[in-house]
Amino acid sequence: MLSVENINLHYGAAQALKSVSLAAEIGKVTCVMGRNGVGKTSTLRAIVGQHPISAGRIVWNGEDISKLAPHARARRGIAVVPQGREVFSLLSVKENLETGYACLPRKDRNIPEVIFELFPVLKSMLNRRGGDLSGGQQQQLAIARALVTRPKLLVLDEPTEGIQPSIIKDIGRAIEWLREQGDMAIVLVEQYFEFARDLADDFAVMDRGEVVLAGDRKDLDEEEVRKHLTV
Amino acid sequence: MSLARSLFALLGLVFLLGVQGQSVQAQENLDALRPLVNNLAKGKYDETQRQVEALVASGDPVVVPTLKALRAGDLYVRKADGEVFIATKGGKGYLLIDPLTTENAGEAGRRDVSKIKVNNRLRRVIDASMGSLTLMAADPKVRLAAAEAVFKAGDPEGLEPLEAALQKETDDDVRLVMEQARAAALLNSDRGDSDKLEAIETIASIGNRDALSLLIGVRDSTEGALQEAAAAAITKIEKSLAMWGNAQNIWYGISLGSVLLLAAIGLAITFGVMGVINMAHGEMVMIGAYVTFVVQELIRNSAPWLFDYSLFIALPLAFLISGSIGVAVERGIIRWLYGRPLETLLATWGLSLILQQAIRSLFGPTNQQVGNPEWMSGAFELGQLTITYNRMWIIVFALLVFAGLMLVLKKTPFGLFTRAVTQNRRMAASMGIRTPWIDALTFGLGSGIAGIAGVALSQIDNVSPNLGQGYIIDSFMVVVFGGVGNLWGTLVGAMTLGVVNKFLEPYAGAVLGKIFVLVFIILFIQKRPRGLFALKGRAVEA
Amino acid sequence: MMTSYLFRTLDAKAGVFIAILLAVILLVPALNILIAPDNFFHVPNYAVTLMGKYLTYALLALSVDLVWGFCGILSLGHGAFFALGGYAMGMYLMRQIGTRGVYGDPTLPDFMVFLNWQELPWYWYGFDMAWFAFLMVMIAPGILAFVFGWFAFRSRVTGVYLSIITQALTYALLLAFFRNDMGFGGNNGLTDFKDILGFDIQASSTRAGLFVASGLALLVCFLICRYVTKSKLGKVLVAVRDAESRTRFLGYRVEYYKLFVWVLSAMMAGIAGALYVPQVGIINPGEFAPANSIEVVIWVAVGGRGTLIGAVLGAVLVNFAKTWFTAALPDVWLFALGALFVVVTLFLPKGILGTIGDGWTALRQRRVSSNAQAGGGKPPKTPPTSPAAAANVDPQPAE
Amino acid sequence: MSRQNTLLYLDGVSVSFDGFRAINDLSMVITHGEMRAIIGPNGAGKTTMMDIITGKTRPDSGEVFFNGVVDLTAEDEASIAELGIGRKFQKPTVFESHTVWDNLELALKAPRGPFATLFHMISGAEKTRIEDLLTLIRLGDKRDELAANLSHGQKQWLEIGMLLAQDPKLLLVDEPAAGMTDAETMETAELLKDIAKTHSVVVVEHDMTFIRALGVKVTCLAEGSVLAEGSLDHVSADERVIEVYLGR
Amino acid sequence: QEETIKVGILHSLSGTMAISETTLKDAMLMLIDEQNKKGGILGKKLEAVVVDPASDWPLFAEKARELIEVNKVDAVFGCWTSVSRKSVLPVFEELNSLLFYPVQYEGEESQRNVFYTGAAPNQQAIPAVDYLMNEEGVERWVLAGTDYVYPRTTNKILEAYLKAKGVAEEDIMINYTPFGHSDWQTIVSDIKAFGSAGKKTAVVSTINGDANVPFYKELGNAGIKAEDIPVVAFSVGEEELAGLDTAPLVGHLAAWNYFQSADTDVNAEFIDTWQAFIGDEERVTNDPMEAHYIGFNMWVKAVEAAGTTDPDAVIDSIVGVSVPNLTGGLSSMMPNHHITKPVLIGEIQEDGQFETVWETPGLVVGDAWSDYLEGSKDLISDWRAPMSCGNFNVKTGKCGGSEG
Ligand SMILES: Nc1ncnc2c1ncn2[C@@H]1O[C@H](COP(=O)(O)OP(=O)(O)OP(=O)(O)O)[C@@H](O)[C@H]1O
Ligand SMILES: Nc1ncnc2c1ncn2[C@@H]1O[C@H](COP(=O)(O)OP(=O)(O)OP(=O)(O)O)[C@@H](O)[C@H]1O
Ligand SMILES: NC(N)=O
Ligand SMILES: [Mg+2]
Ligand SMILES: [Mg+2]
Repeated sequence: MLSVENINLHYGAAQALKSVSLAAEIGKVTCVMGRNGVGKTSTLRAIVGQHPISAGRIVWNGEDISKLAPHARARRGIAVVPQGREVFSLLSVKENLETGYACLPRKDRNIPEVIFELFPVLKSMLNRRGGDLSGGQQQQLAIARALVTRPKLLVLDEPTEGIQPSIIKDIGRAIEWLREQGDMAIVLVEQYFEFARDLADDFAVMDRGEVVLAGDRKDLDEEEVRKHLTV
Repeated sequence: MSLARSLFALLGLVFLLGVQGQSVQAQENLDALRPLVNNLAKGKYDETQRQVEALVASGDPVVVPTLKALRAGDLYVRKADGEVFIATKGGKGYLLIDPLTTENAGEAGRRDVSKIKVNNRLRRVIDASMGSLTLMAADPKVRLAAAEAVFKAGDPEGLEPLEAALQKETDDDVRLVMEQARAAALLNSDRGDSDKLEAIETIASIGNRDALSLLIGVRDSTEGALQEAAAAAITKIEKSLAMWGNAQNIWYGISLGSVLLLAAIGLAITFGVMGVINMAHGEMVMIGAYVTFVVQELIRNSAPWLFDYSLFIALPLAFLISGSIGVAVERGIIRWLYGRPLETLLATWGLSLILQQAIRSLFGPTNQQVGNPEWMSGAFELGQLTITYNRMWIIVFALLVFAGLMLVLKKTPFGLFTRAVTQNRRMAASMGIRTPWIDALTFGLGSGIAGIAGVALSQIDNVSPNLGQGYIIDSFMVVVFGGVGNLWGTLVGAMTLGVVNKFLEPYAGAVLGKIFVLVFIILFIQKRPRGLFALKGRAVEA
Repeated sequence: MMTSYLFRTLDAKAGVFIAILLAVILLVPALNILIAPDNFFHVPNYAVTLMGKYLTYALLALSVDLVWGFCGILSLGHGAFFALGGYAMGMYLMRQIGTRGVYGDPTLPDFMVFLNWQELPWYWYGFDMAWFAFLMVMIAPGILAFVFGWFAFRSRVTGVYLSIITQALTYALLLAFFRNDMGFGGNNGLTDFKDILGFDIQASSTRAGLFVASGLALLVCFLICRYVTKSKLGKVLVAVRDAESRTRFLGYRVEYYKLFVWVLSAMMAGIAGALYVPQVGIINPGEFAPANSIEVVIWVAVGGRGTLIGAVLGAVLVNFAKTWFTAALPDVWLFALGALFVVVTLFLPKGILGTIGDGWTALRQRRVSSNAQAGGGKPPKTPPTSPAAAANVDPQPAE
Repeated sequence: MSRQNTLLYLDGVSVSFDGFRAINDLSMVITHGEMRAIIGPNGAGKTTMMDIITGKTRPDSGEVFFNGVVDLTAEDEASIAELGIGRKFQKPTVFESHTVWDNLELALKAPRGPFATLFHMISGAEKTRIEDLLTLIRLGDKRDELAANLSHGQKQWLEIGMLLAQDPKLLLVDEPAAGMTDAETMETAELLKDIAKTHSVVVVEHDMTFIRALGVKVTCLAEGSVLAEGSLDHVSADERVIEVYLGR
Repeated sequence: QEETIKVGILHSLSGTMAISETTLKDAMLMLIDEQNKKGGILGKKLEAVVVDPASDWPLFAEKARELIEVNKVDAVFGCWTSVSRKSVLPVFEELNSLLFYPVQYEGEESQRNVFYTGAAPNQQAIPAVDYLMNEEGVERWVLAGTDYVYPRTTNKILEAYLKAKGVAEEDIMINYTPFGHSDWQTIVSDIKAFGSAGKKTAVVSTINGDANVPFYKELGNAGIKAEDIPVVAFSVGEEELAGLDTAPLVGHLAAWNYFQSADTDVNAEFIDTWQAFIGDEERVTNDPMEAHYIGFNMWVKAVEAAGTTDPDAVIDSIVGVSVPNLTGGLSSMMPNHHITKPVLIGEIQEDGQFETVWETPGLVVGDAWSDYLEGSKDLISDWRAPMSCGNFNVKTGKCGGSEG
């Protein structure tokens, strides 16, 4: 399991996270919520190693990974669907998916069929360049790409952004399915309250760089949360 | 090389002749020739030439070694008594050989003999006359050379020996050349018109510039049927030469293109794929050339028989050395600069100054000698095209390197990861790609390829600390013209620029030709602002 | 209004810079002319000319920084404008020689006489008149820049493609001016100048005058650049540098903006070239060499791209280093210069001035933030300028 | 409908990329003062349509007219913007090395020529306008922050602010609610409704609550052409729309 | 600290010209060293001041000024290529110092402060053409050069000269290439075509330094032998050949005033000293080195004669000074500041050396102003009083254009 313990994070001199703690367990979905600019993405960046933390530590399966390079974390089973998609725009859809091979042993280097079941549009566009896809298609590609690495910890930053309603439902079902497999921890950042509420086992609400509310599903007081989500 | 070989063959031949002809008659001949030989040392070139002609007029093959030695600059005169010898360095000064008997004639000190000077005109005279003397030699190669010499001379005097030789000739190739030589000599003789008409036909069938100039001579000095026949043949040859001229331009263009390709292809990786404005690219090429030099130097000093393989030894070494320098540079400098591509310009410029000066301090500022192995020297004729081996192998080599690189980048995970890293380093890392490793290897690969380009370029250009500077601008032009990040673009770009250049050069001259090519590039980029093989669509703008 | 605006845009740093520059402009000639040669404070002629040359280089660097630092146009061919300005000036100086050339021909320069030119080519007409020549110093590079820019910017040639065709431009001009048939003296270029505006070019007062002129030109151009970059137009330029197509969608005609600064910058480069030539005494096609243009870019990078003062500083510093190294370490100075460039890139990622500026802001910010949140979070472990952090947080890949 | 009285007029527009038809014989009309919501599956061609209107992409065939008379296919991006068509991009694109304030100042409606900007002096009215916008997009405390340092959602807001600052006749808004909380989404809807009183607006969104809140005519695109058009209830009842877009 | 006489060395140690000039810097250091071993001049030791003008022409001027003004040198030995010399000329004139220029050049210059110890065109080009015409029977000419002033002028002179000798227009082909030209395929094939018109053809090459290696490589590979189309070069010496496999080039020619192969005792000693100085048994010597050798010894002799290093005194005393050259004769400084030299034609040998195949019977006086150019045939130069003029027009009886 993942546990984020009292981390601080700075951009230059500006502090974006203040003593943030978070946990994510295998077989559960941890949902992080909060208004724009409160530090959700920053928290995820800290977990996957895209930005160094200035205090605290991050422990994954008993190992302190706070100092590890991003690729080393990926190789320990941490995959990310970043905000803004960040597909490799000049690589074809197929190649985008194949970048996930980097942390797989040679025998596992294939694209699981379930990915195309989830996002059929990708199958028909395997040879199109990632950057040419529509926004929603890119988002689907970004999720698929993360799944190729067979992660043990899946970190999703607003995965439903720009996606058509029917596929949002599919993604929801997919996340449920992944959870049910029971071998994966999922951290989900989501603004779309209903979507989050339906999926979350645990949740954390952030405000101004701090976690202001946390607990598991049954503790979730919708009013309280919504209060933090409005201005 | 081949000259020395034929000299040996001749000496052998003459030796055999000498054994057979151990007769009183022969001895008398020698006595008669001796003063002529000694006269070679008297007077200036004009005088020497007269003596050579006199020797040849004797018609006795026994003078062949003398003439060969004279031609090669091995004929010396003993100051004390004016006797002429073939001399080779040895002992305290020179070992002397009697030029007529080829027997040992003792030694002489360095200051006791002086060389009989030859110049190009004398060599030509010797070649021509030797031709008629060696037309009947046993070795077909010697006969072939002899026939060619007679052809060049076009001297009607050669007609009779030629016809005699033709009677006995068994080798078809030699025969053909003899026929042609006979035709050439015949045209200058006073034989009948019908013979000459036939000769014109023979000459016309050769179809090259030598034939053309012969025929022009005929056209300008005869009348009637002969003149018409010559004129007709001339038109035909000129037409075919014009066609060959175009073929030649294309060949030259491809050849220049492959040099550009070699120079640019490493840059297509470090700059095109990685986005590093690599001003030190030229120096990586230079290092490859110096590796070749060092390899050849070692071979020359300790294993000369390996010389023909020197390039094969140099290639992997150059790749490794330039490649490791590349890796070191990436780890030491470039890696701090990702995301600041323009600053790589500054750092690599500094680096290029350092590398240049390092080579200058190590090897000195002057050119180093890098030789062409046997298989890279000389040329062969393809129709009316002269194809030099070094150019041909360089084309082949450039294409091989290109294909290999294409394979690595398109068909291996390494290639995919490289492209992923350069497009979005942060995301690539999060996909588990070891970005530092990939960066170092990619830069190493680009540099290594620059290094092996250096091995090839050492075969046609100066090997000096300035080598790299000469290619850097052209390399950037090629990569950009072809479209940054597209290897096919680099290939087609290099070839296009090469061919355009070579078609312009004959009309505009080398300087204007180059200017036009640059203007062409500028205009072309207006039409296609992202190069020849521009990537299109959203993906690019994103 | 404009002037008041101009002065409002001058912050402390610019003020210090202007003061120093003015002091140099006044002091150097004064110490050269008024102080006796054996006095410690005397500035020798040699130094005056040398510093004059640095000032023209600084102006050239300024012009490059204007297009590169603020509009993202990396010109690898600015040497072409510099050289054209230089040639315009050189042609004027050539015509001033008159009958004092070695062949005594009243109109034809020497190099034309001995290669049997019969008459002056048309493009040499008018260069005997100072006003015309001085106008051409700006107009010739300006026109070239306009034509080149008109096509390139309308065709939306950007990035390295633009850089490389600017390089092709200067390279083509290099080859063209090398040709003797062009009528500019071929490789030897134009030399052996006698006087300028009637003053003996070798007199130390003339040298001092040229020095002052270079200093003033730099000052005026600095103020112009300063005004341009601080104006709203300057903001549009930065926007273009960052996201060219986004700027278009806001309704700005990007090509006109680029053309404007490009031509302005070319003219400034031309002036720099014109002031350079009488001080070094020669203009030859070597000035068109692509390597020269690259070097200018490097001065700017060393000083700090996008900071006008940095460009000036970089030009002076690198050239001073070059002067010093070539005399002090003639055999190995390239090691020193090369290492300087590498070190600057690695340890001063924003150039000398950029780094100083950063330190300044960081210092101020730290003071502010430590006041604001006494006992708050720890400061970041890795300072933002350290290479490790730069490599880690780096937002965008190269292309 | 005759072209003359329309604000935006698309007729038979097609465009394809390497053989793939992204827009297929698309026809659509927006009248003066109208607000139109556009929905449709990912890859339906909504963004591409905006690309065509704003001059980023040239159609292979078809007519695109603004104000009934101006042929947009013959104009470039800058002149289309000057005509009064403003756009918010799907992926937020702001000037990263400018401050929030400068981003807005650059967007502010004013003469766009180089000499106009060279001698431009910011007026009090302009300052007030920027202040108002800052408050509206809630970035007042970030006014001196570089846009690069904004979070994803903050960039979205900034871009909306820039669009408003331009005060265009026609606003093309690509997924304004993406990355916003539900509350913010509703606010955005209110904001757009407000603007639509004086401007014409085309909004693309996938958020049905948002679309419902707008309460305007909806066009559903699919595979590059119009699949259904009408009120939201009408469109969302369409079997084909449910099939390809809404899901069951 | 003991007082010394300073000698400036102004040769590029980096950039494109370093390839040629570095050797000359070393040669000068050696000469100064040797002179110091002999006790220096006027009882003072010599001190070399080396700077690097980096193949950058304006930098030549700046460095010249630095040498004279800052380092206070008494004479400067340096430059290579006319443009570098033209660049420093005004400096030497203004600061009244001395420059010894050791490289062959196009002539058309005679300056009071400069001594031209390399060949003028009449000391190299014209004799070479004479040789080819008379001894090799050449009738058709390719004048190939790099596109700059030296080849342009030399070819202008040669063209006029050839035409005066009755060579027809169509028997002369002129071709120019850019600096550092490296792709010679087209030109070599053009030469081949031009040479196959039946008349004996030769190439007169004024191709500059670096471009020669690829040129000769292409020539060798294309199978153009010296017996077919000989090439006579004016810028290819032992240094350039050291970078080449000369086997295919045997018989091609060069015209100089010195070859390392010169069989004299002074030369043997010079070579030994040089190789010992540089620590390389293989290191070659060449013509510009000899020019510095001559120039330096002339300066030493003139300073000793004048008893001072004062430039005006040296300028007066140096005219008429004779010193041994390395080919066994005495070279003298003429009033036009050029020197007398023998002209040698050498053939390339397999070992990278030249063998002299012809030489002028006596020494040739360097001619500042060519007799074959319209503008300069009436000019003469004589820096002795009372004429003291570098460009005196014998027709008008006036001293050129200069007022001073
Ligand atoms: N690269 C950066 N440099 C400086 N500051 C940043 C940077 N990225 C984000 N910030 C600031 O850090 C704070 C937290 O940003 P973060 O991206 O984590 O927010 P978020 O919760 O993900 O918001 P959103 O919902 O808008 O995505 C914001 O105030 C933002 O302005
Ligand atoms: N340059 C291109 N090359 C190839 N295909 C392209 C290109 N541009 C767009 N497409 C394709 O055209 C289709 C329409 O894309 P568009 O971005 O307009 O969709 P959209 O309706 O905006 O979708 P979304 O809701 O996901 O943003 C997509 O399938 C996309 O993959
Ligand atoms: N003057 C010369 N040889 O360049
Ligand atoms: Mg976020
Ligand atoms: Mg879209």
